[in-house]
Amino acid sequence: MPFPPFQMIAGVPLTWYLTLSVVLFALGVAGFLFRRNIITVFMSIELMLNAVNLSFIAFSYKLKQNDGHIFSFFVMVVAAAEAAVGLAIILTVFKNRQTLEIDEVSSLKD
Amino acid sequence: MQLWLIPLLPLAGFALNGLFGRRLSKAAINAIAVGSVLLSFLWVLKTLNTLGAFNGSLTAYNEHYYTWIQSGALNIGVDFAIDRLTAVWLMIVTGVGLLIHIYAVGYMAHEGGYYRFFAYLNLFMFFMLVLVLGANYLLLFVGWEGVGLCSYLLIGFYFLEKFATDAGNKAFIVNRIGDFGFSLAVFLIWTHFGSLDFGTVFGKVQGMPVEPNVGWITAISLLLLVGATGKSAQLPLYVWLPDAMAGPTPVSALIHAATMVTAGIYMIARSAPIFLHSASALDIVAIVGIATAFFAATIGLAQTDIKKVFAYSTVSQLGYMFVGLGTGAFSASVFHVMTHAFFKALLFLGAGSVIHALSGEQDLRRMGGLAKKIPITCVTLFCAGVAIAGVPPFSGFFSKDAILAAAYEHAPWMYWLGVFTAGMTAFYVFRALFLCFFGEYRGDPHLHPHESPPSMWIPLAILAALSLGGGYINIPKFLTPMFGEPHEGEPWLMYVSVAMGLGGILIAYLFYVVAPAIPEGLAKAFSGPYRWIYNKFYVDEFYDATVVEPVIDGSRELLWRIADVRMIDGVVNGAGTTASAMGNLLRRAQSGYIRDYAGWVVGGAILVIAYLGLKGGL
Amino acid sequence: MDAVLFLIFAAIAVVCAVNLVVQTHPIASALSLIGVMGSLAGIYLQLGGEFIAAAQLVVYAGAIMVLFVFVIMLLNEGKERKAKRRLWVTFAGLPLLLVFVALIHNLILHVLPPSDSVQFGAFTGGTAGAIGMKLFTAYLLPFEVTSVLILIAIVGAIVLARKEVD
Amino acid sequence: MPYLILSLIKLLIVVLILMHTLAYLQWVERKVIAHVQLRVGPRRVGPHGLLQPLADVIKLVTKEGLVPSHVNTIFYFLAPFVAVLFALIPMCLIPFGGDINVFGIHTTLQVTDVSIGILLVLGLSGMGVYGVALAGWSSNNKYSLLGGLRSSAQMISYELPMALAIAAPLLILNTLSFRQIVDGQAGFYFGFIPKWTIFQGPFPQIVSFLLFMVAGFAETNRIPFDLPEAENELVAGFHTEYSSMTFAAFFMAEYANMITVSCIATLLFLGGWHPLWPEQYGSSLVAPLIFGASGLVCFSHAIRPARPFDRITLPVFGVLFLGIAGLFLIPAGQQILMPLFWFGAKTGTILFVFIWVRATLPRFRYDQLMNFAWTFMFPLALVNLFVTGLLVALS
Repeated sequence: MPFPPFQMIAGVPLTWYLTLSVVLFALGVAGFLFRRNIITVFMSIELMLNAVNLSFIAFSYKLKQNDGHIFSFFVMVVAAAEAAVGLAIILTVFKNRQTLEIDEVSSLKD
Repeated sequence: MQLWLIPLLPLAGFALNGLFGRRLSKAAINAIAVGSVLLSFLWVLKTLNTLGAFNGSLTAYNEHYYTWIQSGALNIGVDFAIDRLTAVWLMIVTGVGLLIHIYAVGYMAHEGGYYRFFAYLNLFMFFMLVLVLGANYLLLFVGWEGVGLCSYLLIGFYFLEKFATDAGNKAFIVNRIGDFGFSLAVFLIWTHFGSLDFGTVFGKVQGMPVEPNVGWITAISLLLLVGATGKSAQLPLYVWLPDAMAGPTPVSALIHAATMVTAGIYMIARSAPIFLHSASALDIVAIVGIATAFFAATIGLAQTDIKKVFAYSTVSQLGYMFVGLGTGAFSASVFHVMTHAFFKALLFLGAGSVIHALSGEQDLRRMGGLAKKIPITCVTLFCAGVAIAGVPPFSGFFSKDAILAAAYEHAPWMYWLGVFTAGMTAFYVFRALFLCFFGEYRGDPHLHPHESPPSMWIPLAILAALSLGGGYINIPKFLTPMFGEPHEGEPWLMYVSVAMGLGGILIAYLFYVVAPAIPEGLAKAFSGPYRWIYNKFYVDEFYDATVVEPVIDGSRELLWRIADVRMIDGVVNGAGTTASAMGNLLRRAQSGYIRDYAGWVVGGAILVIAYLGLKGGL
Repeated sequence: MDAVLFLIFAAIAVVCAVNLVVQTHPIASALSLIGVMGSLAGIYLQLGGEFIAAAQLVVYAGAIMVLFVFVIMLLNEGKERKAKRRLWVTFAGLPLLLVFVALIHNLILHVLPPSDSVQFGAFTGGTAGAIGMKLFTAYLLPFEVTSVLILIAIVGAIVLARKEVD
Repeated sequence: MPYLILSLIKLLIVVLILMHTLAYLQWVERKVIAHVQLRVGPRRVGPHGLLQPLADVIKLVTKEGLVPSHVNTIFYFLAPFVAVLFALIPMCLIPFGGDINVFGIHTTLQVTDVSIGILLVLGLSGMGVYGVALAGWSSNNKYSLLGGLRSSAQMISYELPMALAIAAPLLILNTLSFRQIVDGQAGFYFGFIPKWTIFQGPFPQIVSFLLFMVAGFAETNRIPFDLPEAENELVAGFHTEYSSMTFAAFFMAEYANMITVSCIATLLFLGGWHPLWPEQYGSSLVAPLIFGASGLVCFSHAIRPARPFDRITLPVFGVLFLGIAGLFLIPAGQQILMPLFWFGAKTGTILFVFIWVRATLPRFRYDQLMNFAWTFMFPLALVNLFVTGLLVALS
């Protein structure tokens, strides 16, 4: 997309925000795929959630309705709950296996 | 008017006794059980009084509580209605029910599962009242099934004896056949009248012409009749009733003599407008009735178990009522329902009192000479006897006479058969009474019969009074607004039937008091027919051979061995094996590394987005 | 001005996110994630979501990430070792992700007209008052349900993390 | 853009004042504790040790900052920065007074007024924990690590009661902006009881004020909640490995947090810059009286000085005080200074309470600390919030 010079546009094109959210989301996915530390993987999930939140906010700006804000608020709440449980799980996993290597924890296979 | 109180009170009694009865004292249980029924009886009196039933100015009254089912055109409300028919039944059910509850307090005093018994009894009252009060066929059906359930529970009350549980099952299963017919009838009514409310349905029927030959209305009527034969123990479904005597005697009196078995009569009388629109159906009702009456009476001749005798007499009396219905004399048969409720309840309660006195002995051949030992029971039982024998001016005379008159108008042969049956009735009832009270005692010498406690003989006395004087409660006149004027028969009919009744009594006296040798001689002389009659014409065996065995074998061989094992299990196991086989193939893809799965997910997401994008014309 | 602010925040966010992915030490990743969140809060403010921005700071950066950092310190499990296997994920994944970004970016450009743009203060629906009003009228049930969810999460976390008493 | 320049000027002023307050707060603390413990405290550097802070600063700056070899360098240096950063930022959001007109410029005594100020302050102060936690973790030392863990756990735990305690008065005042919060507490009941939230109907917020104060002590790692730096258990907790400026940074952060908490308490519960009693009872005369009196005290001391150079210094201070008193008397000065005076007075009182408590109370045990937060304060705060909400809804 050609960047129009600032004086030409009033404000920032909405598409930039969405693109930013896409990039962040992709980076989150990348973290999920490439990192092997459970905690890092977990944090990449949080990153994805944040990216989605951003797109929520951006769209609710476009639609001039604050429902998007409320959705992202709920996302935060769920993320909090998820963090609590997830970290507890990670603690137990570490307690039982003395490792955070996600590839060591492959008992899904069998 | 709070009609709902009438059934709800016994239900409350059931709830209390059923839930906490185990912990309550007998006095408390009695108070709850009898009290609830008493209250609902009083409430019935108050309601009927305010509705003006007692000065004859009762008009139909309806209460709507809430809409139970509302789907599309189907709209079924919980409505209770009172009209003259209902009024009669309410009086019978609550009144006789109350007496029998009081009686049961004495009778069951020494039984186990005391609270269970009374809880069931109250539950029965609830369902019976719902049945009677319900203002549409579905509520009627609810009550119908409910009383069936209670009858099952109470027949199998002594569930430790196998015969009791068997009898319960038999009653339940046989009734299923009738209920099947009934439910079909309800469906048909819905499909053809678009409603189940009595008012609407009958309103629509009025507009229709009387069906000359078989049509929808006839079909509906006949299906209703099937239901009625099931509940009211008519041919060919009467077989459960005699066995139902396995239950405690108050149960036999309340459920299997006075109230529940008359539900069929109620249902047909309630559906009178429908039946009146199908001549053939009415004929069939009448024929079923008369056949049952005669058939059961013949069986009754040779029974030796006192309760069995009365059971068959019940069947045969119900047959009379059907004759009344079939010949269009609805009011007469309702009248007979009432009188029958009085004297048959009295017979059973009296028999119960006798059995109580002999501590469990039911065989007539081991009784005798009890008149001195238990005078009150004896007297009351004879009151019932004369009532059922149709001796004027006692209650049975009026109602039976009305029915027979209607039968004569309809078809003379029915009249003659009915009269003959009346004679037989008189004969076997008095046979039982003479065997029981006259002659000398043939039972176990060690046991000393004793008179029952007042809680038992007071209800007996009341019922005796009712069965003597009940004929003067002019039910037909009361029901005139619903079923039209009761038609008077010629006097000679009356004389004939009375003569037959008295004749039956005389023969019984001759056979079993004067010359006890004669019946044995007869039994020997006609040993073949006697054995037939004694074994109830082998009907049960016949049903076993034709229906029960095939069903059992069929379900074992076909349904179990083939259908269930081969097909269903085959399908299920097949599904399982196929699934595991597929899984074995697919597990290659399951590396167990979360990140692989994530990769798959991402790939899929990308594909979806690409597809959507291209579709969106990207 | 808006554009400059946005670019600053976006730059911080992207750099931090990249850092999150490339850093081998979880605590570095955690801090960079906090950076992302902070800058996102700024961007929310720009988009008129002042309440969400505050919530982002309080809930995400202030609470959730503290929890993360706390756990990381608790386990104190050093750097990640070099990958032994499963390299194909990396090789297949990167191009896939690029495709992904390109696709969605095109989709966005395709759907949204480049004309509509964001001015600070053009949308005032994001005040605490407005959000609260909607949250407790239209979204009351979801709100209550989330509270139940949190309760369940708390219980679950306690059950999972408690010491086995035996 | 005048707005930008104006904000910059304000920022500069705030920073200057804040820095000096930090420095002298520490002097005050030492003095107060000394007097509580029947000592005299610092008095070598300058009269009554008034120049002590300066000396300390010089000492800290000139000291050699040594970095242990085993630390994780980046985070080791990042930590104090983060701590100071998130301790100072909230200051930009805190108003010190109402609107003023100086040289024809109409402005507010606040760097910037945000409509969600209180929330932002809460969030930013919540970020402060990272400094401590990072410091503890990065200095690769079990005591520090324990300190860091403790402080992060403690801060998370005490943020909940704090937030709840803050929420209650907000329910009454029905706003999130500091300015409106303070405006909501203007006026008096029956003409003399100030409408501060701790007195204001429908439900005086005394409980939540106390809760807030206790939580504030915990948030700032002050005694009796200074577990993260419990000398006798953890050497010095998270800043064991820090020295010279980095150490000073943590020190500053802690004091800045104290000031922030006191300011918020003042704004939220004590009616900000609104006077203690109404004007017509001469509330505006308090400041000049105090300053004048202290000026006179200086002069009286100057008559019989303890040390030779006091003959010069004390009169100087006397003149200074009298001058300030005079400033308070001219209307223009009064209009600017009165709010500042009241605000400062209230904040100062709370700060004094901080120090007083430190001089008085012993330290909690860690489990007691946690239990106190979760089993006492949290439920109490919930109940308080509930009651407040109920009463607000009813009235």
